[in-house]
Amino acid sequence: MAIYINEHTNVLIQGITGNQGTFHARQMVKYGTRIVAGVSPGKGGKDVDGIPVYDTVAAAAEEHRLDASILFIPAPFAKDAAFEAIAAGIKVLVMLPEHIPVHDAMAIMAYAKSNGTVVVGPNTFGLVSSGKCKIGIMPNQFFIPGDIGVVSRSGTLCYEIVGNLTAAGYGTSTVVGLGGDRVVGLNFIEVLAEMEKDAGTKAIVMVGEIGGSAEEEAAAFIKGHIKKPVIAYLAGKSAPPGKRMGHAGAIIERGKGTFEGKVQALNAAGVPVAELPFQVPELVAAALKK
Amino acid sequence: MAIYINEHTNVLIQGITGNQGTFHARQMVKYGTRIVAGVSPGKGGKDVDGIPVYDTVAAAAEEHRLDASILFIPAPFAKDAAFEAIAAGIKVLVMLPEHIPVHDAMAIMAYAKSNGTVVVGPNTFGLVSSGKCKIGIMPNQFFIPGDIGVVSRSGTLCYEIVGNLTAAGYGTSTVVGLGGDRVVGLNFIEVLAEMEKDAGTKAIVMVGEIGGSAEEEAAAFIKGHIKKPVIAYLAGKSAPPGKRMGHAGAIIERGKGTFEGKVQALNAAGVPVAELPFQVPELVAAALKK
Amino acid sequence: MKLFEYMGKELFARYGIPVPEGGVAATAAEAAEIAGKIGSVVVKSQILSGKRGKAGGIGFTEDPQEAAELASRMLGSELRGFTVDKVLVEQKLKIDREFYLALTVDGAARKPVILASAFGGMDIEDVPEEHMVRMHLDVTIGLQPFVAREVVRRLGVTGDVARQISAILSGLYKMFVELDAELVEINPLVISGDKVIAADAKVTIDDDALFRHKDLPVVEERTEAEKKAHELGLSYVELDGDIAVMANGAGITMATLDLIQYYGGKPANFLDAGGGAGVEPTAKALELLLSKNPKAILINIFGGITRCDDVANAFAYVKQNIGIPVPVVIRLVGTNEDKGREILRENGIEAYKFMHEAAAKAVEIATGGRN
Amino acid sequence: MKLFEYMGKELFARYGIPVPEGGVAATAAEAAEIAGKIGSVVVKSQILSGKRGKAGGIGFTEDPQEAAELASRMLGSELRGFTVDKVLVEQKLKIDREFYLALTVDGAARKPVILASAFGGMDIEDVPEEHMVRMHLDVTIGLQPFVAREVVRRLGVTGDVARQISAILSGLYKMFVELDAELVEINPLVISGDKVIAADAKVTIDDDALFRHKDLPVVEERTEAEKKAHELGLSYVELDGDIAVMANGAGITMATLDLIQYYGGKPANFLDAGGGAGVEPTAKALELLLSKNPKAILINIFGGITRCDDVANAFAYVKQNIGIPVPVVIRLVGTNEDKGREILRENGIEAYKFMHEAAAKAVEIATGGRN
Repeated sequence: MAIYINEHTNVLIQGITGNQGTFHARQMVKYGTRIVAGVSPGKGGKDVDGIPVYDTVAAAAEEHRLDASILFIPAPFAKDAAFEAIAAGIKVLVMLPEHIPVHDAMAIMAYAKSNGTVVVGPNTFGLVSSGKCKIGIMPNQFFIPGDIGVVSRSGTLCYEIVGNLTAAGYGTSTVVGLGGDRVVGLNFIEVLAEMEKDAGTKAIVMVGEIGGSAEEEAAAFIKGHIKKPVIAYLAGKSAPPGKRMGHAGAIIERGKGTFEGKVQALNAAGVPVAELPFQVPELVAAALKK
Repeated sequence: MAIYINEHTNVLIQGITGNQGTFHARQMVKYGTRIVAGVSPGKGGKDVDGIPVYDTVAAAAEEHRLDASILFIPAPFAKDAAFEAIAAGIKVLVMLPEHIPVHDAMAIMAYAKSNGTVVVGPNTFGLVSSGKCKIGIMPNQFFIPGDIGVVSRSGTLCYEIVGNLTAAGYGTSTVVGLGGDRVVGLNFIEVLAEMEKDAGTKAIVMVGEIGGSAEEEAAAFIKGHIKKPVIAYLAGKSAPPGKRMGHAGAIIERGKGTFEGKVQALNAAGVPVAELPFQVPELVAAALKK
Repeated sequence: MKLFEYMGKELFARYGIPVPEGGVAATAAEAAEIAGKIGSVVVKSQILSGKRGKAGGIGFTEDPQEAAELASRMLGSELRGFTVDKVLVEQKLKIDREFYLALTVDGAARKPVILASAFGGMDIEDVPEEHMVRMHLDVTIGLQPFVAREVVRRLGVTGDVARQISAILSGLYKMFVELDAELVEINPLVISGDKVIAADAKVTIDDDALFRHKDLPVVEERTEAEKKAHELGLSYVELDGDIAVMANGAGITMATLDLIQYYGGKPANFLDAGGGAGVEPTAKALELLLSKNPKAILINIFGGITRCDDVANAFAYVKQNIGIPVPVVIRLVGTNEDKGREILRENGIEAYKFMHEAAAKAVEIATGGRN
Repeated sequence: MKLFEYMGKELFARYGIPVPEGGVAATAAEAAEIAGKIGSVVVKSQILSGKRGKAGGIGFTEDPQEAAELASRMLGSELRGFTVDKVLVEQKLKIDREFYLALTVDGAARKPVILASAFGGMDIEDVPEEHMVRMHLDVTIGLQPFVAREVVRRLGVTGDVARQISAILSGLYKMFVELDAELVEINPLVISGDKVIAADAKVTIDDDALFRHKDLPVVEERTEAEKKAHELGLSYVELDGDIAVMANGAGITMATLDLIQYYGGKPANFLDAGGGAGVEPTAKALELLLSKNPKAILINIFGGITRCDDVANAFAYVKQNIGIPVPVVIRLVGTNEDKGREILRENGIEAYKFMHEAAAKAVEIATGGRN
């Protein structure tokens, strides 16, 4: 079992002929992902290791069922590429690029919502249903099948946690990188709700960080809706207060966003928070024993 | 039984303090419609025959559950009012005004679709679930409860048909005026599908006219999806060819839109077409006997 | 509101869509002057209709004097039912290929639609579906670059021509939205050497949106009577029969004409008085009908937002103040019906209940019972 | 990118938002000249921070000479960590009421949000929730008139003031969208007699969108080292410790700092080398760390898009060509890990597998084993 993507998911790569696109196409194929087509304007008719390349997503969609797409597209052109994927009816869109203008991100999310598309990212490593389908840039070797769901705001830190889980013998069901930008497609709550329903997930690890109120909102949701054990790790305990967005930032956050506040909210929801990355597997083990 | 609206539907009137708004508020109340609130900017706090008036839809929504709204708003301001209703979560929006710019209508339909709002009109008399709820400007006395569903592109012609049905002893379940503009919210197919499911509807009368391809598309749909008897009346047999929208109009219609073509398509779908309005009840009687 | 070709091309230029060099002329002398500056030119009659070439409304020349003669022959002439007031004199293009490109409203889809074809030109309507590109647009995001990429891909063009067509499409969409157009059409869109140029322009602005485009030129297509009706807020079309018709609502008016024809009569007009017209506009509408000297007048009112007493009062007003010298048949039901019937009765008219009865009666009067 | 108040007000004026009469001055003489034209003025230090009044960065006068003195005192002075380069000299407003009005991005809602209050001014952050108007906007339709009507209703204003605030809101939204702003904030928005005027301006432009706003002024907030890091595509913040840190990814960098603190050390900086940096930028990043003379360097790489061999090669390059005079602790796992470890081994470094081990080692070195 898995959420969002699985062994039947047909994946498109937008920007497949670029360096990153080609490199990660190969990595994903190696992982077992069903990469069925690529798009690079002007390169239609070519192929990358046998993966056919099209000029437009619509052209690819004429030849293949496309369930998901991943973007290897420079930030200034990412909005157009995202719109193209959504307009073509793609239901899971993974947006790797960082530095996408926030107004573009808002426009993408609004359009995705209208069209029922799940957006992962931007500024994410992607997502992986371990052993079945990897759509992203994470190193293959750490994502081995198991029953721990992982959802993270940050990328490399998530590999770190998954690496610790793997080392302790815990495989993962689905691992989702929410993305590090202010406006991203999925939030903790939506992923937690899916993982709660997923028969392949026994426990959930949340990797959060300071700033914003996503962890506090997740805590409130866990209290009411999640019965599976949830373990958290939060980065940023030692960080100095970040730059503020005028009064408006303070008004929106209303005191949320600090490390202590997040730990408190999560603990109150019954979620233990690991202080060091390597403690995560221990807390998972303890929670699963209960 | 009824479709879209029923005796529990709470109705808002936007533009309630204008002449038309006030006149038809009274008519609707007289018919039995649950008019719970009105909106007229700058008139918040007043009332119309005891119906409380608010400055904005949001203000009305703070005090009342609002299921549907009807607009008595001049065409240049109708888009804003429609957006306001949709943004406030109203699920059935009846747009009476005619002469709404077609680009405004397209914008309204796109926004309504994203938000799951059903738009009736623009340029419609509204809709009525006979004996339960009337949201529109049709004369009360002709809409008596019964089991004939009526769906019409034109207004007064629909009263005419309903008047003929009434005179022949046939009451109506729900009567829907699709609206006379090029871009309207509901089409024949959507309403036919609802009426097919509605236990309160035994037969369906379609009132169409020349131009466009709505009747042809409806005919194709009826063939595959509608088991209840459908009777049609079409206006425009004697009309000279209308003004054309460049080559583009011809390319879009591809020969559809003529009286003869529509009759042929409907007949092929098993739908008898009345030549004169007063023949409709006879055809209904014949169909119900089968 | 349809715009003349030369107006459409002025707007094209404003939106960065390349058009041939040229100018509009109202006299032969002006035409010669423009032609003198350009050299090889085409002189095109400016009327609100296509197929001008076949009707002799388009001429080619390299000689300014001959351009003046062409203009002189066209100006003031009748062409496809229109009088030619102006000619467009512009550079004759070397035509390598003709494309078709248009944006219009697809009512069924409730969306704008791009129509394009690599087989543009006079016979575009006969181009088979597989050579026609159709792409609907989502107004919430507008025309994004990916749409243009898909259009040029389906047109089978690449490189610089693709780039130019994409840019033209982008300008065309901007114009379509900003000017509230119902149609912007380029046929043909000409590939001339390495340039892509709009050789014709059909632009129709949404009448209902003209209130926010006061800066646009006003083009009047209506006859005098239709114009008057429009000012009264009525939808009016002249026909060639003898039974004047007034009804309320486009559908019921059409159905009334159908009934007149069914009973063997001929309607003199289509007049939809719309919904909710008061006493004065209704009276004015009646006067309009009278001005065409019909043999009979048929008024068919099913009152919803229209109130029967208003219609009856309008009739009474016109009868008493202006006089109605032709027989009038009235069908009146709906809102305030009883009041309306009473007023008519006071004015010597018994209103019908059913429209087919009223139509049959009007035909009987107009044909002198011959039907 | 934060803009200075005077820049924000110039943009406000361009978008039709009323601002006080005035001008910006870089010298006392300029300040006197502007004050002379206006009369009663306020002189405001232009720094990228609020709370200038409490810090003495704002003064009032009716005398041009005194305005010059105020400006002279402010210019070049240090205020809340910034040097004052310019002062804004503008008309002193009669303040009847102070409102708050802002547009920003609500990440949780993924939408723009309007924040407004009838209780604007210095203590806006303490205004209770029930006096704060929050309205999210749907970018697919933008800011429609009904939104402005609802905002002024909730603010409790009517009539002409409501009309003016609606117009300001509309201009503010246009600016927010067209300039890719993350924040446009007016505090206070002043009711002065029958006029509504923006008495302050806080505008922040999205750094990631600056590529499409080449016409905007460039405001540099970064230190020299931060600027250099930015040019290398690195996210860098100076801190006051002695262990230089480089990691790849903001989250793991934060976690690395947390570990250093956990083991009793002090990080010298936050340096997120991002994903997928090649040999050269990584080498440059290392040079940057060296330039601050740390006691130890901790490199923590979990390779995804970043390749371990690239990092190792960068280390080797710097070591061989520039020299690394401080101890370096490296943790290296992920993509091309074996290659990377091999290269490091050739350069005399055994990379750690776990980040907490590496962090503990770095702290041990930096503190001389005192922890």
